[in-house]
Amino acid sequence: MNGKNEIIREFEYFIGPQHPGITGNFSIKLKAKGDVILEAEARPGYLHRGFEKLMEQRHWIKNVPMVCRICVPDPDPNEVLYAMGVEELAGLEVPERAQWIRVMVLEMSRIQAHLSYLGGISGALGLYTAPQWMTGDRDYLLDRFEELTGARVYHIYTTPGGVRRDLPEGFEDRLRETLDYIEKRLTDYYRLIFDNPVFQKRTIGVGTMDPDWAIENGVTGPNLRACGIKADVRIDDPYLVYDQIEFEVPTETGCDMFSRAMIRFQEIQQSINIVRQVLDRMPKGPFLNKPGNPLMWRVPAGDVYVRVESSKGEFGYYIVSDGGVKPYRVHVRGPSMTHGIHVIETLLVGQRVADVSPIMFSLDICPPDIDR
Amino acid sequence: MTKAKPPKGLKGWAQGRSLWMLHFCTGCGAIEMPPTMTSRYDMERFGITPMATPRQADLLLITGYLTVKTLKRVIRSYEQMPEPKYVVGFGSCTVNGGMYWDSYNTIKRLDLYLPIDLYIAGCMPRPEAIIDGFTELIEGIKKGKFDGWIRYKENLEYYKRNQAMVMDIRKWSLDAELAERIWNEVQEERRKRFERATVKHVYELAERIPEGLPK
Amino acid sequence: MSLEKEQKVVDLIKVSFEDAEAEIQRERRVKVKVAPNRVFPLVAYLKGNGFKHFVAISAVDWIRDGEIELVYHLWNYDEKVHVMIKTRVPRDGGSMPTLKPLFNQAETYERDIHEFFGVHFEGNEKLDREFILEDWDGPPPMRKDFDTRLFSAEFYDQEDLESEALRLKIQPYKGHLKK
Amino acid sequence: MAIKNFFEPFTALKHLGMKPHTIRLPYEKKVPADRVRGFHSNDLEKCIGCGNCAQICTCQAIKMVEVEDVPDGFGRTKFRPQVDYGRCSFCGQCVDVCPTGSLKLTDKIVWVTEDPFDPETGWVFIPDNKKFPYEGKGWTTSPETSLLQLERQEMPERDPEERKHDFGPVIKGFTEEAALIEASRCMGCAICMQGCPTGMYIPHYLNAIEHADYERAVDIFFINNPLPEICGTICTHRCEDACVLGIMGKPIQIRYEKGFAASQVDDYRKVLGYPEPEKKNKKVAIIGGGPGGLTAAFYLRLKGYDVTIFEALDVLGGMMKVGIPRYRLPQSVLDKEINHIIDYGVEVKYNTRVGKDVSFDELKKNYDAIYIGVGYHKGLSMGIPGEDAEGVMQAIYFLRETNLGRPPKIGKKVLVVGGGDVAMDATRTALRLGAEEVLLSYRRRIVDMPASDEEKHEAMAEGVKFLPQTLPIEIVKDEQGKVKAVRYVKTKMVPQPGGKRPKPVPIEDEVYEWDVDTVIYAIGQAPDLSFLPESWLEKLELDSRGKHIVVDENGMTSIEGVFAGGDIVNPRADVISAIADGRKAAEGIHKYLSGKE
Repeated sequence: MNGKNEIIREFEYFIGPQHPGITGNFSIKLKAKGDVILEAEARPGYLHRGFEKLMEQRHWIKNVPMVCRICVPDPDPNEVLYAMGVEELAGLEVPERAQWIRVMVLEMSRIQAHLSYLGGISGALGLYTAPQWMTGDRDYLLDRFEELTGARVYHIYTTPGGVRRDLPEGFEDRLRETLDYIEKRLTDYYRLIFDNPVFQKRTIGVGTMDPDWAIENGVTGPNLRACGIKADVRIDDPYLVYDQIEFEVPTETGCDMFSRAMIRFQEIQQSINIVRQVLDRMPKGPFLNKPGNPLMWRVPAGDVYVRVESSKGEFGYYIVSDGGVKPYRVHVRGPSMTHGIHVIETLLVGQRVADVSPIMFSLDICPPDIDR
Repeated sequence: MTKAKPPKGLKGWAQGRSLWMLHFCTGCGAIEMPPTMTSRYDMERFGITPMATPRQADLLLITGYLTVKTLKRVIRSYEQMPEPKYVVGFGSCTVNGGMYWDSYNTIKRLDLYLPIDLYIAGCMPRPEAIIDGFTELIEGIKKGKFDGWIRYKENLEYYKRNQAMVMDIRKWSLDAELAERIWNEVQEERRKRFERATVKHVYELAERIPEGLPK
Repeated sequence: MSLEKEQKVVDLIKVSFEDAEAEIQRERRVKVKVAPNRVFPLVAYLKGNGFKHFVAISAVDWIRDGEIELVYHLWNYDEKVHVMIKTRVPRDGGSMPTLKPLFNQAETYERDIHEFFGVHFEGNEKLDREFILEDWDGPPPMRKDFDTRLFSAEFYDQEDLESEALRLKIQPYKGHLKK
Repeated sequence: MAIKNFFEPFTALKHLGMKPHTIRLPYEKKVPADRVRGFHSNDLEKCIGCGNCAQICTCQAIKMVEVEDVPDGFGRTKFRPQVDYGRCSFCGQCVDVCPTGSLKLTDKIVWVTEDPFDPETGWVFIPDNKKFPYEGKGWTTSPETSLLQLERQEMPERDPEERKHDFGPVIKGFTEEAALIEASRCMGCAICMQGCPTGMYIPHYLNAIEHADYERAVDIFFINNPLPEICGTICTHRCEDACVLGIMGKPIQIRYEKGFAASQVDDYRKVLGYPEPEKKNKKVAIIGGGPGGLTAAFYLRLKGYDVTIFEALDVLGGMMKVGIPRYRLPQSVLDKEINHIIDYGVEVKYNTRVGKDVSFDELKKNYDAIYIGVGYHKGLSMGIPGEDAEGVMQAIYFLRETNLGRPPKIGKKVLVVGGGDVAMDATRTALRLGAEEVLLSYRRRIVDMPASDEEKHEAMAEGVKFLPQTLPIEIVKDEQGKVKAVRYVKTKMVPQPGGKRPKPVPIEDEVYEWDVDTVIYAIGQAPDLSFLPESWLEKLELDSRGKHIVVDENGMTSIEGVFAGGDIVNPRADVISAIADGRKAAEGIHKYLSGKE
């Protein structure tokens, strides 16, 4: 104690590195007065494997199994990013069908990521029925992934030049079935979560951020759209065949946890529509334009920045090649690099300790993006 | 001090049927835990539920690679768990480094640092494999087969020495002066290893020039 | 694809930064090479002209040139153009002014680059705090002269099979050249 | 709290009747999908141990380990992949680069152990079909999903109609870009080295070519082959038969790659930069200036011996010069490579046939070692009536005269008898000399013909009529003794017991006739050992059928100090075998002579 008999008002809390409400080990040091947080400091680093260093040790094609493990709840953006970046550097053009398949895989991955997001945020608020429902329903989508790519989570399916295998036969109808089932379930989810007075009381007006502050502080993706700003990489910086697909970008104006959750909820519906459009209009034809011999393929020197709209925000790769058989440098710019560090630190100030975990989940922070 | 023995018979059956899993899933394998815990595969049928604090948990799941930073917290949590306690290693990373075999920040062989009772193969093991692992764990506990924590207590010196090689164990061990002693003993070997490990590497364009030609 | 949006950005930069070499890489991508001390004014200038989204700072260790290249990525939500400002600092002892006054999140990227590349950013007071690596007293790991395979082999005694597997298995290959 | 929220929970009653979607593992089994990536299974017979999977594995989980009870032989090794599941990430890329498709990922995904380091039941083992049997479901490879580059750069050829009238080269040669792409297909598994008789370092020079580093490629050629461009044009490319890419797709054009790389370098001597050898005052005599003799001469000169070649004709090159027509092997290539060898100080005595102009005993006396590389220059004849008619000749004679610039007169309709490469050369040379119609008679089927497939296709394309399963029995002469017609019978194939090649048996009852005016025999050659005096001949050990000389592993015959190589030793009778024998003999002579001091 500090000598004088002053009553200690401020406490230090350590949240994490167990799962305080996010997918992955992450910890926050809080200084709070009683229940109200005065200051927060994010402590990442528990999941640092030195991805970028390891990718410089492997040939171009050998990095394909590696990239999907960067952000595990939403693996496909990483695979598509790496493939698109390498294709752009090497000037390797991708067959039409492969681009449509990639869009389908991206949107399916977004649906399953949002389902686990909604399950997570309601779990953090003590509403345990929702994670049981949503993780269970998400599993149907994982079965479709298992049929298409051979693995539930680590798909290793998109590779530079296209995709590794074509759709198995009978896959479209089973996928449509799953999408109908999830779409039918959405009304149940809405009533379970958004109509729930406890959820509304705990999330409306909590963890709000000001739209201009959000743009300037690098908030991207659904978190930005929750502040009324219509910014979506699929429309701003179109890639693959998104410019041939009609879909709206839902926006909310609440800028708080409720609207962030609502954005994800509506995006599930949009993604289901996109996947249906893709299934209707997918052309026949080759699905892979083989790159060179995996042990000798040299990508011409150059650098490129590619970005994709992942379920957590704008995911970008900056790939540099010096003309060798291995990448010279790959910089992974995850969306949580801003959400997880100084956005959460500013957002938590003034909130109550019990809201730390739900707020972190509402921003959908994925610590492996920060640590790589 | 009588030699600790794993529970058997009725006590073992009771212990096996109500394992509480410490909610500390390391590495990228944690993504397969929610489906196993929730309605689709539902491991609560076996009485296994997540538990927030190590004080009430008796099953520690290492579900993937361990960075040095996480290893420190895992060891502290493990040492705080009451006995009998069990550790299950998931996936390739806990056995021989897995995909990150050449990373400078992840530990490669988990059983140098913690006594692992059971390994589940896969990268990442699927819920079917996890549930199969749990049923085998429950059978084993009933028969009193798993005595990892006893191994840890008896060879504490061995484990602490290995841990000290990769991390500063003084702040992260229950037994402080043992940690202090081993930490000082190991400094010399650790510094030598570090020197050998950080020799400057000359970069040349990544080419694949084959060797094996006769001179 | 008409490139006049990108050309407009290039002209925007050229008008008040003659020394910057701006070129269009492809649609929606503009590359600018500029001296280290000109980065702060250029970013401030672009921020005033609609480039509100500070995407990231990337660092590339060009060990053969003895320089570390810092790439500042900016995105314009209205014009939908991505600008990559490239600058080079010496590998050892290189330092840059922090961009924290312009964009808060620049601080995070600078801490990341400082920890992994060893570039100093004046004005960033969180620089010496541990960010991702804990108790790491080796060299900044992302530099090219740090060999992670050697480290993994020596520190964690991991066998590096690649040199053996990738070596072309020629003479003598035991059961190989028996005629 | 609105009234609606009060009644909300009762809507959950609709789930009452539904079946829960919980999969009651382990009692209920979850059926994995068809394309699941589980544990490995490898068909140890089908696997050839090329090591591609070990090279592609990003986690270094696969290591090639030698296994005892697996088939060995041409195009395979005894190495099998050993997988370490403490590393594997189940990405399936090892399956995608497997050239035979023997390595698969099964749909087995459950494996729990207490001790993965146990040598028997541990996680490091050689996958076979017993531990995790493959039952139709899992991750397999196929030509279009394989990571291997299975298509190859076809060699552009001149149009058959245009090329059959002149002796210009048939192939147009690779462009640099095509050569680099073709060379980049090589996975570096080095199985092709088994196929090459002289064991050239093929993956190394393909790697050099892929980097457009032709000097390094030439250095690698000359380790064991001093005639790279010749081999790059006419080799029988057994290395391509062993190439793993040929199993699912097309093998790499190793022969044409070698030819292309060698053609890019004009001055070999400057590139090789061999130092002046220190003189050894020993003399070696080489009988016959064919590929074997030239190779031995080159490597012996490099070792410092004084070498003299005794050539019966007035040109060097042996079968390469007189046997192979100019459209297959241009004269410029011959001159370049032979002159390069000669100007290392090899002394050549033209028009000196051993046994006539100089005796073998003289050589035995004044030279410390002798290399016999005379090759097969005597053609066999069928021994059917009417053979002595005018217009009947041996293919060897016909080709030699044409190649030496004095083509013998042939009629309008030519019949060639035989099925080997020499027969192919004879037919196409006859076409080029103006024959309107060329027939080829062969007693077995087309598929049994020993000629290479390319030769057959090119001959057919140029209009040669193939008449398989025909056997000439008599040549009909007209009054002036010239050939008028050939009577022949058809044969039927009778399968032999014990899996030997089926034998063609003539069908006697029906006799047919072709009216041709020239007949060329190309039914094989025999050795011409007449230069050896009787006293040496019976000391020389020949093989059972008396057609080949027996040599030990150093290339030494039964006569001490006398070495031999090429067609008279090697039953395979192609240029690369002669070069290999020449190389081996050079080492043998060097060991023999340095041993004798």
